[in-house]
Amino acid sequence: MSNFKKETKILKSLKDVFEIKGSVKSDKRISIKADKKNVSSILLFLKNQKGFIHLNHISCVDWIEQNEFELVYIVWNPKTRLTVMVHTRIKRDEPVMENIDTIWDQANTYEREFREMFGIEFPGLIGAKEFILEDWDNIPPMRKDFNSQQYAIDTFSTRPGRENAQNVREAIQKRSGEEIPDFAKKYSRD
Amino acid sequence: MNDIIFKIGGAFLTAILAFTVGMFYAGLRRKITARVQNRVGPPIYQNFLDLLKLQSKRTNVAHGFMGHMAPIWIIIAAMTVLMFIPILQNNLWFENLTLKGDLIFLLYMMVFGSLGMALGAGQTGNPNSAIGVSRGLSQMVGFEIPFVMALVALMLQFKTTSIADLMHFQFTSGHWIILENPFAFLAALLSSLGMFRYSPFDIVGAPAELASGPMSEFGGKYLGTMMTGGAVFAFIKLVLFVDLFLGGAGNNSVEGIMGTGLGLLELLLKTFLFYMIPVFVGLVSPRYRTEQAIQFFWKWPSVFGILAILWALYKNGTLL
Amino acid sequence: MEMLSSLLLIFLIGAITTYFVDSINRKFTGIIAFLFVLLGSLFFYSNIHIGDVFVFQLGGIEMQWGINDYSYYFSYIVLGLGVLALLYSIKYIEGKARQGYFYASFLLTILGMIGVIISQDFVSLFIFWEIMTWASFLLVIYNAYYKVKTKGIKYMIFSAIGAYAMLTAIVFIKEHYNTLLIGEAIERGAFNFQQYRYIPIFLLLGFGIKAAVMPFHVWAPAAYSKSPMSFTTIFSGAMSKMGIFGIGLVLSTFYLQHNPENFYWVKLALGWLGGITAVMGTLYALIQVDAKKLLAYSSIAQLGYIVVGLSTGTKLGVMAALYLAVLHAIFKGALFMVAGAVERQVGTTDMTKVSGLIRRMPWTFFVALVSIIALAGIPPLGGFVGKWLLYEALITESNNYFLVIVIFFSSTAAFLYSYRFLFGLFLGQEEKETEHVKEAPISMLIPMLILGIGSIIIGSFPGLIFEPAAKAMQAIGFKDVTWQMSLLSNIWGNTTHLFLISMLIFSVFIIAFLFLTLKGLKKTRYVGTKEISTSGELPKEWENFTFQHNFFKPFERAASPLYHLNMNRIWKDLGKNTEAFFGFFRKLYTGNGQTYALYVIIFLVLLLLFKDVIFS
Amino acid sequence: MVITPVHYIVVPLLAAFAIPLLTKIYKDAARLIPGIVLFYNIIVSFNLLKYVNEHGIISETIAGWQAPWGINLVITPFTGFLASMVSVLGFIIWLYGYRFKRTLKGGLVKYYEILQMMMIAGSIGVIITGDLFNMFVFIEIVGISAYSLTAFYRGRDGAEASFKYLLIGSFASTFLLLGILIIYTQTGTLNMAQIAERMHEVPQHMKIIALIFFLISLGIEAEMFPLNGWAPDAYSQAPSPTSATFAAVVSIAGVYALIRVLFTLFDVPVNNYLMIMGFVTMLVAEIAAISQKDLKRMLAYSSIGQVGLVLIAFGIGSKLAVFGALFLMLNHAVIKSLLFMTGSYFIYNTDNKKLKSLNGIHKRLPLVSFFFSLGALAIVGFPPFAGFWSKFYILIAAGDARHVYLIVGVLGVTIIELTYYLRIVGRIYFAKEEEEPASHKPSINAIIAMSALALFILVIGVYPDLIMQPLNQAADALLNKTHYINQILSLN
Amino acid sequence: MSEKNTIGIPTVEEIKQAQIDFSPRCTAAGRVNDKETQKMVDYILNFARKHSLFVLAYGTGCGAIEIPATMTSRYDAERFGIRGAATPRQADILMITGYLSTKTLKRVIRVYEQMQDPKYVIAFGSCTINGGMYFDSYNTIKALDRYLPVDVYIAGCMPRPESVIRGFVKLQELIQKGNAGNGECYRENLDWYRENQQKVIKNWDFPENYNW
Repeated sequence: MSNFKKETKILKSLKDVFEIKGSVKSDKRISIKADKKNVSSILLFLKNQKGFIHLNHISCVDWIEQNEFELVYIVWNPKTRLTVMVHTRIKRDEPVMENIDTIWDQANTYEREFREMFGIEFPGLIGAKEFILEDWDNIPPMRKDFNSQQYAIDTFSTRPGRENAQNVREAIQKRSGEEIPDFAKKYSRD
Repeated sequence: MNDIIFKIGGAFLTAILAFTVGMFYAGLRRKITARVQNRVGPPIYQNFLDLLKLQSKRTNVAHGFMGHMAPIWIIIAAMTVLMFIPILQNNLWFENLTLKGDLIFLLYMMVFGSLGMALGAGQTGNPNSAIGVSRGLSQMVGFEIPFVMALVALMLQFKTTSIADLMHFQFTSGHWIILENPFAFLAALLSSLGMFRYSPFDIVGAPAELASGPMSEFGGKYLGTMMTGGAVFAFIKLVLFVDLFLGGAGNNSVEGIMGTGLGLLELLLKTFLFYMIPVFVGLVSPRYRTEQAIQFFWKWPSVFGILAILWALYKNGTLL
Repeated sequence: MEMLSSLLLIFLIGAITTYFVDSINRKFTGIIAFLFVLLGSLFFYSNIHIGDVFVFQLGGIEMQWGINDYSYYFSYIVLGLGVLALLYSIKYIEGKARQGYFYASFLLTILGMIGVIISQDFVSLFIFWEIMTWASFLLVIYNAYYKVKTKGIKYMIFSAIGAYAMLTAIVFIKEHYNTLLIGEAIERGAFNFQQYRYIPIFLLLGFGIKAAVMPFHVWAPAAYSKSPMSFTTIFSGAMSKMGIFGIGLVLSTFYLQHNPENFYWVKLALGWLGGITAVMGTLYALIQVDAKKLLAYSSIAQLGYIVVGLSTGTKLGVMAALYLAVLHAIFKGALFMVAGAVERQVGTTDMTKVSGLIRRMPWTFFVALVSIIALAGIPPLGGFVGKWLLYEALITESNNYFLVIVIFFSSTAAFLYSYRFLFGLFLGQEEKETEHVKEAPISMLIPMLILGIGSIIIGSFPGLIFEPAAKAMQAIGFKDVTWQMSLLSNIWGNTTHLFLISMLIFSVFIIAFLFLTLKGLKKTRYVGTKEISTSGELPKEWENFTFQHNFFKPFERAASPLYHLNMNRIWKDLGKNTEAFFGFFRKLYTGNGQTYALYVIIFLVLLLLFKDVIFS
Repeated sequence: MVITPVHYIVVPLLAAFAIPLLTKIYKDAARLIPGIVLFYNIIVSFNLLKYVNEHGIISETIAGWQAPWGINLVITPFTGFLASMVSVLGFIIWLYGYRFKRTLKGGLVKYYEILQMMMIAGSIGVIITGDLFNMFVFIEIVGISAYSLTAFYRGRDGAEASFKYLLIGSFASTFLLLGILIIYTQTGTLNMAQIAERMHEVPQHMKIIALIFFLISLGIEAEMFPLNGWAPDAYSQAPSPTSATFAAVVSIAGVYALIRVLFTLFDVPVNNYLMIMGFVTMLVAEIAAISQKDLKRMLAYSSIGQVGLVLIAFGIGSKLAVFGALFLMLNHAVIKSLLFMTGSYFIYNTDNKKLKSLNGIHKRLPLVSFFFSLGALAIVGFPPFAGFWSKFYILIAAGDARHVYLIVGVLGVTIIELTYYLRIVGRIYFAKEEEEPASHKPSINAIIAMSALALFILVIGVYPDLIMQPLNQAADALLNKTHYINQILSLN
Repeated sequence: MSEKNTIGIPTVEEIKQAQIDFSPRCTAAGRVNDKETQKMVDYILNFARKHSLFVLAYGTGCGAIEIPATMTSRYDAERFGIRGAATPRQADILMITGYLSTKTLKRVIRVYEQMQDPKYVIAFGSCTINGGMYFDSYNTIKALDRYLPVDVYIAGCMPRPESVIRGFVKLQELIQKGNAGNGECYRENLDWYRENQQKVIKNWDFPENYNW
């Protein structure tokens, strides 16, 4: 582990201050798991004290089995070129997360997207209104319990002749008796 | 009485001539552009088809009274100016109502159309129209200055404000004004680039930026009428330049219809050659922004304009 | 003739009556004021004839009032516009406080102007000039918001500089000619130019400030735009013409008639000042966002043309100036009335806040359109005639070739603000706030329409104005002024037949209109201005896409060197420096008794020391 | 001759002593009697003026004491005119101040009225007296009343202003006395006509030193720069009718004394001195006025400026100039009284002397605001108000004398003056302010007084011929020095 | 109605019938002139129309990238009289270049309605035909002719410029025959179209009447 001197140092300093679990994933990549309520202070700490001035990305994962959303904040230090990924989990039942667009302005875009696509609320979000979707009336579309195909069938008219398009390859096979080639199998929908 | 009939008949003939020639020139421009870009391009009568199609549109949308009037202003300006420009020298049919063609009147009347259309464009409520108008008017202030300098130079040099007199001078003396006052010609030529609104001075109606600018709300019969007016105007500008600088046309000794025909041929030749200048400049030029265009006109063309006035005064004997 | 004094008395009584009527019943104030001006005008044109003279003594000074063709010509502007402006005022000022004050000052202003044009001696000229000035000052500050006060003071200071320059000149005229009668002074002929060169210069300064000539124009924009619009009609339309009146008088009497050999430099200076005024006025007009201010700057530019016309000193040029004087009164009067109507009906004339009024106020728009076309000088309306005369004068008679370019630049750039005015107020998308707006009341429309139709008529028949103008020119010493009803001709023999042009335009208009309107009439849909085609977006109710901010930014950028010469800033700096300089003197009064006692002692000592110098 | 000039002196003095007594009997006597006295003065003045204009100079010797020691009173068209003017204005100011501070305790009102009357009477005395020492005495009477009135409010500021006035005033007395002393030692007489007659015998250096003392002392009275430091404080601290009196009466008397001494007594050319000092006075005063934030103080500086213009006019010295100067003195007295009167109503209603508090005051005091605007326009010299004519005549005179720079300078300074006056007019009418009812409506007597002045301004402005004739005669009388000397010497 | 396949794949005829049921083609399409007698005029006007096609430059999807290739030197669509038009007021052809999200559809409908008769729609790429690769997307429509009358479909993902030009030529043929341009049909069957459109576009804020 001597290779990851800088990484370990950062991780240690984080662990000194906050209650987190974390590890050095690989060269220059640190992954930490933090509690929801600590995230903003961790990010502030990283930004102000450790020089992680750049917010690379925020991503959201719907862990429907655990009934949780996972938010990942990826921040970067341009001097040391270290990346810290802050993982946090929030309950699906009450999807509320702390708003950080006061720390990084660009977080606003991500948060508005999550708000619309996952239904996560960020209290105090600037411009918390319709973002990409227009007049959406269903459950947020990126949630895993949203059945996109069914929704499309229900909402948009499907051209006749295309109803069982999913089985077309199989049907052709059945009709003509030819084998599905191996390379094509992995593209098959069933 | 006979005279009046000839005048009216001539007026109609002139209008038809201007329209036809203008439309064909526009088609030619498209063809030439295509050939330069290594394309086949549309047929040269393409503009007639476009016009016919636009006029045969079954529905039209007007945005109110001024919008409805917009093409009318252009037609009025075009026809009135046309009537005041001598097309052929000493020709009963094509001298029109010139009354010697006052230059200051022409200068102001030529603005009539664009200003009227600008008003119509303004009423449509489309912001692009207004932006286009703003750019067009600003650019107009640019190119009018050297043009006026050239005209003032001509007025001073030949002691007249009439186009017919200038034509007559060239007819009798045999010297074209392009040689008598080359600076005036240069100034006028450069400002003519702006007048035609081809590249590099085509920001007014740039389709990609402004959605064709002032015309963005006009379609169907309105757009068609505007195209007509534009074609006539192009012809007017060409004839004006030919009359002023290139000796005019109809300067032959053949009598009757043949003479007229020869004159028209001469006119077509000269106008076509002159027309090629803005066309080819436009083909090889990128687009100026408005302020760059204005500054262009206020630099070299204006210097030529001042030189033209000084030259005129020198020729006149009043300098120093 | 007592007629002249009774004329003034009508206005004076009118002023007093309106002032007191207002405190009794506010409803009738405007009507009474209007009736008084109407009465005055009728009295003027029925009872007063050219050649009337009224001589009397006042304060030991011989005074003479009279009417000649020249002043008769300007009376058309003053009284004609005065009657219309007062008719317009009735509704415009309705509901505002201090109507008596307003109308009394208004009538006093008209009295002052009438006085100026009938004065045939310098003292009464000055007296009426000053009455006109302070009465108009009271109107400039009539609108009770804070900035107006300082603007009014600015107006007053510049007016006072002008008036006092005039007074200085008058004092020296008295010293030189030993008379204060204008006619006598002219008769006594050429004066010693080496010694008295400054007399006409001072007079020109005095009149020029009122005509808003270049370095002294800074009072005008604020004063024009901040006064009540019904007054600005007169202010810009008629009162500025008093400056023109005076300049014409001075040029003809002091130079053209008696010292034509000294005219050259004055002509050059005045011409270029006028030209620069026109350019600066235009440049600043086109960057304004307030329609009133735009018109104010435009007035400055137009006055610049008139000054240029006068400065040529030729028949065509002076004719152009006189013609433009009347024409400017007509169209600028109409335009200020339009701005006032918009202000009254909408509440603001800020072009960034108002747009698309054409459907709400079609008649007002019609007047605005006609007047703007006249202003821009586009045939076949009246403005073209003025421009034509001006150019021809400059090119054919005056030999001031580069000035032509300057003037042309200004008049081309005038298209920009002309369009800006029409577009800003009337075209573009409708504001939601202006949905309730109605057309101006009929008593405001009538004067506007009269003026609008006037500028149409004199476009085809400028001879209607040439006739009195030619007489007026003969009155100030031009011989053999010729004119034709609707034909313009210059000395090179070129002509422009206006009636023919009008008929041609009209017939083409009829044909094109019928063609375009009748073709597909049923299938043509007239839609609102919200339904624009840009990118398929449906504008929300509250949205307004009209392009109003930084309208001519590209032009501004291109012409930025021309915008560096900001007279306003220069005057402001001058004022600041003067104030700082004054501060030093002001500190002499320390408020300390010992210091004052010391002053007494020091003064005593100084007097004793320098007694031989002082008392020898 | 119906009335003798003695009435001028005797009646006010008697009244002054009688007032305290009569107050015991009738409470309002203190306020009424000065009015009666001043009205009587007006009658006397007009009578005398009429007589003088028709029959020539009156010289009255009191108690038979002949020159050189005697007290003699001289009425010429010039002095008669000034005396009438001062009497009329004094009466109008009394009328205006009739209800002045009637809530004050009786004693105070009594003193105020006595002092006020004495100040006016003293000023008349200065004007009509024919010998130098009496002039000194009357100047002292005026001065002492003025010092007391300045401190009338008994505040800190009033006391300070009064003390300054006293300080500078005592300089004036001292130097005046010194000047008189020198003249007396050289000529052996105190009668002005005799002095003038014998002046050419006086050695040049003595003459000039005496002149300098006179210039200093009377310059202080006439508020000439740089001797006028007392004036703004005194004007602004005194009660408003007193301020008006300062402007309309006292400064006139001061200017008269200066002019009389310079024009009649001395044969030294002082024209340039007067013009230059007058211009400097005017310039500095107006510059100081433009930066004032206090209404009365500003009016005070403005008064100084007007006096500067008067001095310029006298400095030009031609007939027309003196005529203009007298006209200007008249106008200045009238208009400045009006301005002080209206200004004091503004101050009552705002409880504040600051200009800022005038914003929109016309809603509360429409008539007073109108009068103030009228006065402001008039004093700047806008036609058709009275102020225009005087300025016009002075300028014409300056033009005839070819003083180009003077004309330009005076008009330039007028622009400064115009700026601050119109700024106030703007404030009064046009800055928005919350409306509150006027706490002190002008009383009827004040309205009458102000209307009279306003009427004068308007009428004279439109038709100046009304007073052309007395002014002309007054100017003649001042300029015609030999006639004056001969007349008085022959009469005595 | 020939053989019916056991695994449920419809025959061509069935598909055609279903297609008509799914989206009835306008029968009143392509009327050039109401007066039948003016054959010659019809011919001339149709000739003009077919040789003067102004394409609205409105790229809805990825297919827009094929348009420049079609227009420029290599394929030179201008020789057919095809040129770009900046605004719907001037345009004849509305070219739907690829998938249409519901959000875009709203704008497309509006643009279509702003165009002036006769007007033509060319749908471009598989997505407009049957949803293409976005068949299960929650946000893109699958069959354009439910919402707008389409004259010519150009299949392919993406169609090459050759195909595009083929489509234009097809349209020209239709125009000459008088079978193209469904603006009036759209107006007549507006209720049907509106119903479909409103099903997709939730917050319907178009003006009530067909007024442009």
